Amino acid sequence: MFEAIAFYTFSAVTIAMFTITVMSKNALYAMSALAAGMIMISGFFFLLDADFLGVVQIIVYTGAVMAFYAFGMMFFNTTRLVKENIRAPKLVFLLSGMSALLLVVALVAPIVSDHIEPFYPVVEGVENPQAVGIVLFTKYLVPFELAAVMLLVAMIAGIILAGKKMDESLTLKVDGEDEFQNKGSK
Amino acid sequence: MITLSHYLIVSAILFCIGLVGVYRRKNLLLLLFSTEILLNAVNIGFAAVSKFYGDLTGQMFAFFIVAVAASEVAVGLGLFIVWYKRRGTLDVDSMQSMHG
Amino acid sequence: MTMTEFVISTIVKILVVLGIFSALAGFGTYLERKVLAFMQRRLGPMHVGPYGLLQVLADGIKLFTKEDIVPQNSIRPIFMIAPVIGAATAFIALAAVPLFPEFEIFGITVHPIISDVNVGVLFVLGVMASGLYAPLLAGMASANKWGLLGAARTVIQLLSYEVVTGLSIMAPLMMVGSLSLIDINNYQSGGIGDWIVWSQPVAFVLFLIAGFAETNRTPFDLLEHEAEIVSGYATEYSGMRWGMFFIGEYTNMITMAFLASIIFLGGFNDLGFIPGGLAIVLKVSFLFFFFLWTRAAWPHIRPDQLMWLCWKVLLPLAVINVVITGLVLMI
Amino acid sequence: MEAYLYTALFAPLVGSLFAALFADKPKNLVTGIATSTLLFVSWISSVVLLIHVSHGGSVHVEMMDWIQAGGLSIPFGFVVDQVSATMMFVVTTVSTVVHVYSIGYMDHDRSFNRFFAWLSAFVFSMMVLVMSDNFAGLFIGWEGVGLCSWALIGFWYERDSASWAASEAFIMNRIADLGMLIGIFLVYWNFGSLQYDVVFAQVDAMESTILMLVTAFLFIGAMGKSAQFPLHTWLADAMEGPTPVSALIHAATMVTAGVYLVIRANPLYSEVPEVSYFVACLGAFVAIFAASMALVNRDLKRIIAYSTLSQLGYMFVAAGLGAYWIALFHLMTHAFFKALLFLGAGNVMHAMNDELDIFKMGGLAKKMKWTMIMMTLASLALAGIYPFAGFFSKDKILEAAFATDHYILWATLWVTAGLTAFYSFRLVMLVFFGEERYKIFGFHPHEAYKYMLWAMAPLALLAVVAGFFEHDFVHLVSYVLPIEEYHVSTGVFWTLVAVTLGIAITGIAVAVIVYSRGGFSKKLEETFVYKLLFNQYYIPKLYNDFICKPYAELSKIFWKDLDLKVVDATVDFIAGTIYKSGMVSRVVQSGNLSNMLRWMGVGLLILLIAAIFYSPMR
Amino acid sequence: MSLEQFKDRNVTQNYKFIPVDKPPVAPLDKFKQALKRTFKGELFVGLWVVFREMVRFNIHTVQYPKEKLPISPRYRAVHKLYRLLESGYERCIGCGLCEKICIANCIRMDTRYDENQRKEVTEYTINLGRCIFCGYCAEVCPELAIVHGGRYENASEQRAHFVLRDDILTPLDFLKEGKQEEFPGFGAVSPNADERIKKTPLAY
Repeated sequence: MFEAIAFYTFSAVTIAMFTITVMSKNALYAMSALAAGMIMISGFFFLLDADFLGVVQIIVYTGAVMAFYAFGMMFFNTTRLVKENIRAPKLVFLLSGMSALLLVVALVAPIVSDHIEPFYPVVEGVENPQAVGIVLFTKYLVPFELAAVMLLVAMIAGIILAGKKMDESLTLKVDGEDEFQNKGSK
Repeated sequence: MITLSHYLIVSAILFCIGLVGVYRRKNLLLLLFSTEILLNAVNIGFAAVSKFYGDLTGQMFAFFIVAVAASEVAVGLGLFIVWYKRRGTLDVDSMQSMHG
Repeated sequence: MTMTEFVISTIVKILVVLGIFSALAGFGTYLERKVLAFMQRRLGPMHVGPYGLLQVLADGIKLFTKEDIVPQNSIRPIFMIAPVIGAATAFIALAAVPLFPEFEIFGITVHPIISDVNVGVLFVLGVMASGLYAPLLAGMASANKWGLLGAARTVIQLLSYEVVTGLSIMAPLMMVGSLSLIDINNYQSGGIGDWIVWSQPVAFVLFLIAGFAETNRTPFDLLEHEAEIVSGYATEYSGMRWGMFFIGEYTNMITMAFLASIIFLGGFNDLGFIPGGLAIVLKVSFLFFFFLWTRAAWPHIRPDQLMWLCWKVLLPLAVINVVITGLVLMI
Repeated sequence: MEAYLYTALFAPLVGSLFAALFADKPKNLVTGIATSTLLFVSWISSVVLLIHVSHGGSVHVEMMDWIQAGGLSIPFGFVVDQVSATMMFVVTTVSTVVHVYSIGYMDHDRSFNRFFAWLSAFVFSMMVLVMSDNFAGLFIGWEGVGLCSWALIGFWYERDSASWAASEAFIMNRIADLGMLIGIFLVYWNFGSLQYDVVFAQVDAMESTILMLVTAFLFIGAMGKSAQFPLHTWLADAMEGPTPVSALIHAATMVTAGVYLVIRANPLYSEVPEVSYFVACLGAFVAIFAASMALVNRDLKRIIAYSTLSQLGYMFVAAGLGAYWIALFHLMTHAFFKALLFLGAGNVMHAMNDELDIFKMGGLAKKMKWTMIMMTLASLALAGIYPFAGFFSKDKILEAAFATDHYILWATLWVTAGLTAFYSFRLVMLVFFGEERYKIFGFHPHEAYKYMLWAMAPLALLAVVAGFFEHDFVHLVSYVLPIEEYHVSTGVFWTLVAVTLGIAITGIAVAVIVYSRGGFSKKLEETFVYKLLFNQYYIPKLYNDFICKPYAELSKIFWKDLDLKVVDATVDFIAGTIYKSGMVSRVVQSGNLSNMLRWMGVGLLILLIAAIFYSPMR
Repeated sequence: MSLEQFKDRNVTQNYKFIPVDKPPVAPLDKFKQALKRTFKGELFVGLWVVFREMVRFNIHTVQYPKEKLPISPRYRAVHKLYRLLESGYERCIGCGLCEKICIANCIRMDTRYDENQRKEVTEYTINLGRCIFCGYCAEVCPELAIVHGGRYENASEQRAHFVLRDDILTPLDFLKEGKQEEFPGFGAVSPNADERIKKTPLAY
């Protein structure tokens, strides 16, 4: 019963939050709602016994990714309402609705069959983080390392893109160095 | 009793919401928000399948999706900031310099 | 234990924790003022009640009865919800922290932890990390330059130091082999020699430093640095909403103190003749006192120094520590 | 012993990589000292290995698998037997000396570090070439030395002549390498392996035609690397490189790689006397041909280069006559005295501000006593005067030619010996004695650094005494190479020695007498023979007129007619079509991300429908 | 003192020169500096100092409303108007100098001739809300009638309280009890004034 209550609560809140994200004209609303939705999704993961994934969702998505967004939004004017020239709104909903319908069909289809065999079965008596670790560092080691490298590259790219002249400290300069630099620039 | 179908349907609905956002939004930042919704919707589906079939592969994929999303944000946001510094707007309709 | 009992006991625990820790947070402000005053050869609050003990109450009444001002250009709902997030995440984080050893009361064994998640440490850190939304949303919603700057500082500071916290905790976790705080506690059950702080001094120091940064305490209290940005994200706040930020901050301090005690300082194991419950209270008190102590003693640093310290000193140290621990464990 | 083998092999590589780290930095003495030290280490290892194998046996290692594809299996294997140990000793000795010498010689060069990087890289390649236990490894080293040679000839790439010479050397070598490669392919095709031991074990079972082809093609490679006629022009031009490079690469080591190849493949060559005889004939021809060009040249380094060519000819004669050990022996002694000669020439060049014309020198003996002594020693060795090293090896070659009844070859070589003596002392006389002509041209010569002279000292010593180790050498290489005893009667033997020594001394005497009196008359320079010789038999001109120019013309025809009118037109037509269709269809690209996303949605929808209707589930 | 002397004054300078290093530029130097500062123990010295102070409990707080510190007679707080000791009349002769000199323009007085044709002060107000307590009025007063007192707690809810003359004038009964003490502070006559005053020669 608890599971059902939790599931329906989470579903309702997530859907509501994401709808706000998609429909709101205020970027800050959208961002806050998205963050809230992410937290709710971690709730789903806890329901699904994927504790580690849930925590990762909170730490990485909510704690880092959305914070990044928020930080980025500080560069943009967030208090102003977002003006968007939205064309053919009905088409949008039609397209999305159709896709959703077909997706549901496509997703539910394999459930009818029972040909699915677990590839990496969950071992009884092993806690989720441990099980995840075992699979992650054996079968998925190479993708894991690749993901790590990709993150590193992305981080460096982000720094380089967003931060120009980051190596200059405005406060650490010795007196007179400023003048010298100005002269040099002239 | 909550079954796999429940989760998958929620996942599909969330995905659909994300799609609406992707089609509808003109502001790049909000567009990226919508893609995050798409990714998360898929994550739920993966985790659910993983649970109900007792297979960890689904969770693995969810992890990698999280990693991809994180790097996407780092690069994407950097690009946005550069773009905003130059143009003062993030409207998709303003970026048509590559049109044929 | 039946379902009903579980639910009831959990609710009771929640209420107890909520009540005690909100009161403790208020009491914390009193303690802070007192300790700071003593260290500066002052007396601190003295007038309300004996030795100013009721000052907390007076402040509380003042905050509750103060007019709730919402600035006109702010984004109203978010402005209003932000402090709640701050307080709520602080308490949620506390939910996965085992506060005391098990004890029996009225014939019922009580586990003084609200929810025993098997990824306890990560849960606590994650929820504390999402506590950054409070200052963030507050700053962004209040349509105030100082607020925005404060929020920006919050994000960079918390995001950066979260990494250090995680990495510094990694080494002890590798030694213990579990993410559960109870397991970590039990690992150190063999007396003072078993404390992880002896085997991981670097991790402990890093964790403390990062903890200071995550709770916005001196020397890392830049986001409310009055000389520079007025009150930071809280510039536009007043009354109870402002108070909630403080409850959140002090609860976070207590959580940090609990985490540091459990992970590094032997947790709630019996310490010689001192029973476990008292032992952890002592440890937490000392760490809390340490928070105040440093505030009296140390100046704070510039934002660029903050980032420099984090990414160029603490992070490499943490990584090296993890690598060395891994090597030692392998051998 | 394997450790010594790897040390000997990889110490130069380490040095090279170390120096390469600083390649674009200003001069750093550390690179020179480090590479020299590492080479000295390599030398010690080589000596240890030489002593180890001197009592028979060999060291054989397989470092790793290199190519494993289908039936082809080529390991990275190295072998140190008596032949390669000798070569290693020669290579490391000369290169150590040259490295130390170069520290002084390249003192003021701004690419000091780069020089040492390439020089050590060359030594590593040469070691790979020498130590490899299969043809593929040999080929790698072969190409490696080619590359390093190219980089070092063109070391002063700012000069057009240097980069031209580098390219010439490289291209000529590639032509020859094609032959070599075909030879190696043939070896693999027929023997099914590239390992020396496997190949040589099957020699008896092979048809002679195949062996002939193999040896011929391999010899083409050797011709290129050893600059034999008609691929000889690059060697003289290669003197554009720094003098230590000429000493190390174009006198002592790399050019002898061809001889080494023939010696190494002796089981093959000894089976096909026709090819061997051709090798010998070509060697004899080149010997006299090059010596004749050296007679009249005015360029200090080119004279020595032609002399190298001539001596390589001697080696090929020995190898072609089946006297492989003599070839190797002469290779070794030649390496010592020729490197010494070049290094001395380097000193002279340094003193003369890189002036090369020997007619602008003269009387330098006063200023450069030690250089004079060493170069005279080297020249005596080169001329084959007893008791210097050259006498023993060269005399053996003549003896071998005479003993195997190849009297024409013997006569040719005999004459060449005289020419050699003449031109080497012509050089010594013109440079060091006689009138002090340099004063006219305003030079202020000075002796080289002390340590450069000390560095040359070992070579001088070896140039003097190496010949006395003949019996030890024979004993050493007898484990690998066939040792033939030449039966000539004692009287004939002593007559031969006397005749040979006689012509050498005559040559020296003529040179000394003529040039101490001021040289030949100017009229001689007007004669046809002089012009022919001075212009190198007009061979570079011939190459230019009959190969380069027609080739350029042909290329032009292909470019203008075939490429532009057929190929380009076709490509242009395709491009134009696509371009036009692009112009027509570019309207689709609105550049609007939102529209694109919507179209993507439509595509997704279609795919989903297709997936549902065509799924295997049904 | 002439200017030269002033410049020449032989002041011993006990200044201590603290060498300040240039801030490090290279990353490695910065790191070294951080390490040095970390392990030099300066941080712990700071901790120790504050802890020592806490343990000593040497509190310097004055719990103000309960206890007050004595203030110097030279303190320039709210003014007092004095009376003549013998007769009890106000000392003020209504000359108006204080009104004139007041730079904050806060003194107002009104005078008239009384029945004895003596000048009498009818109104005397000092607007304490504007007064800057410069002390000019006390200094300029020829009769030592207006002086500065030591009363500094003049917070009030009404502005009118800041201007009352009755508050600053010595009450009569107070005078009679002999509690009006001669003002030793700013602008007062020095104790040995009599000795320093030269007798006016009456000869002419």
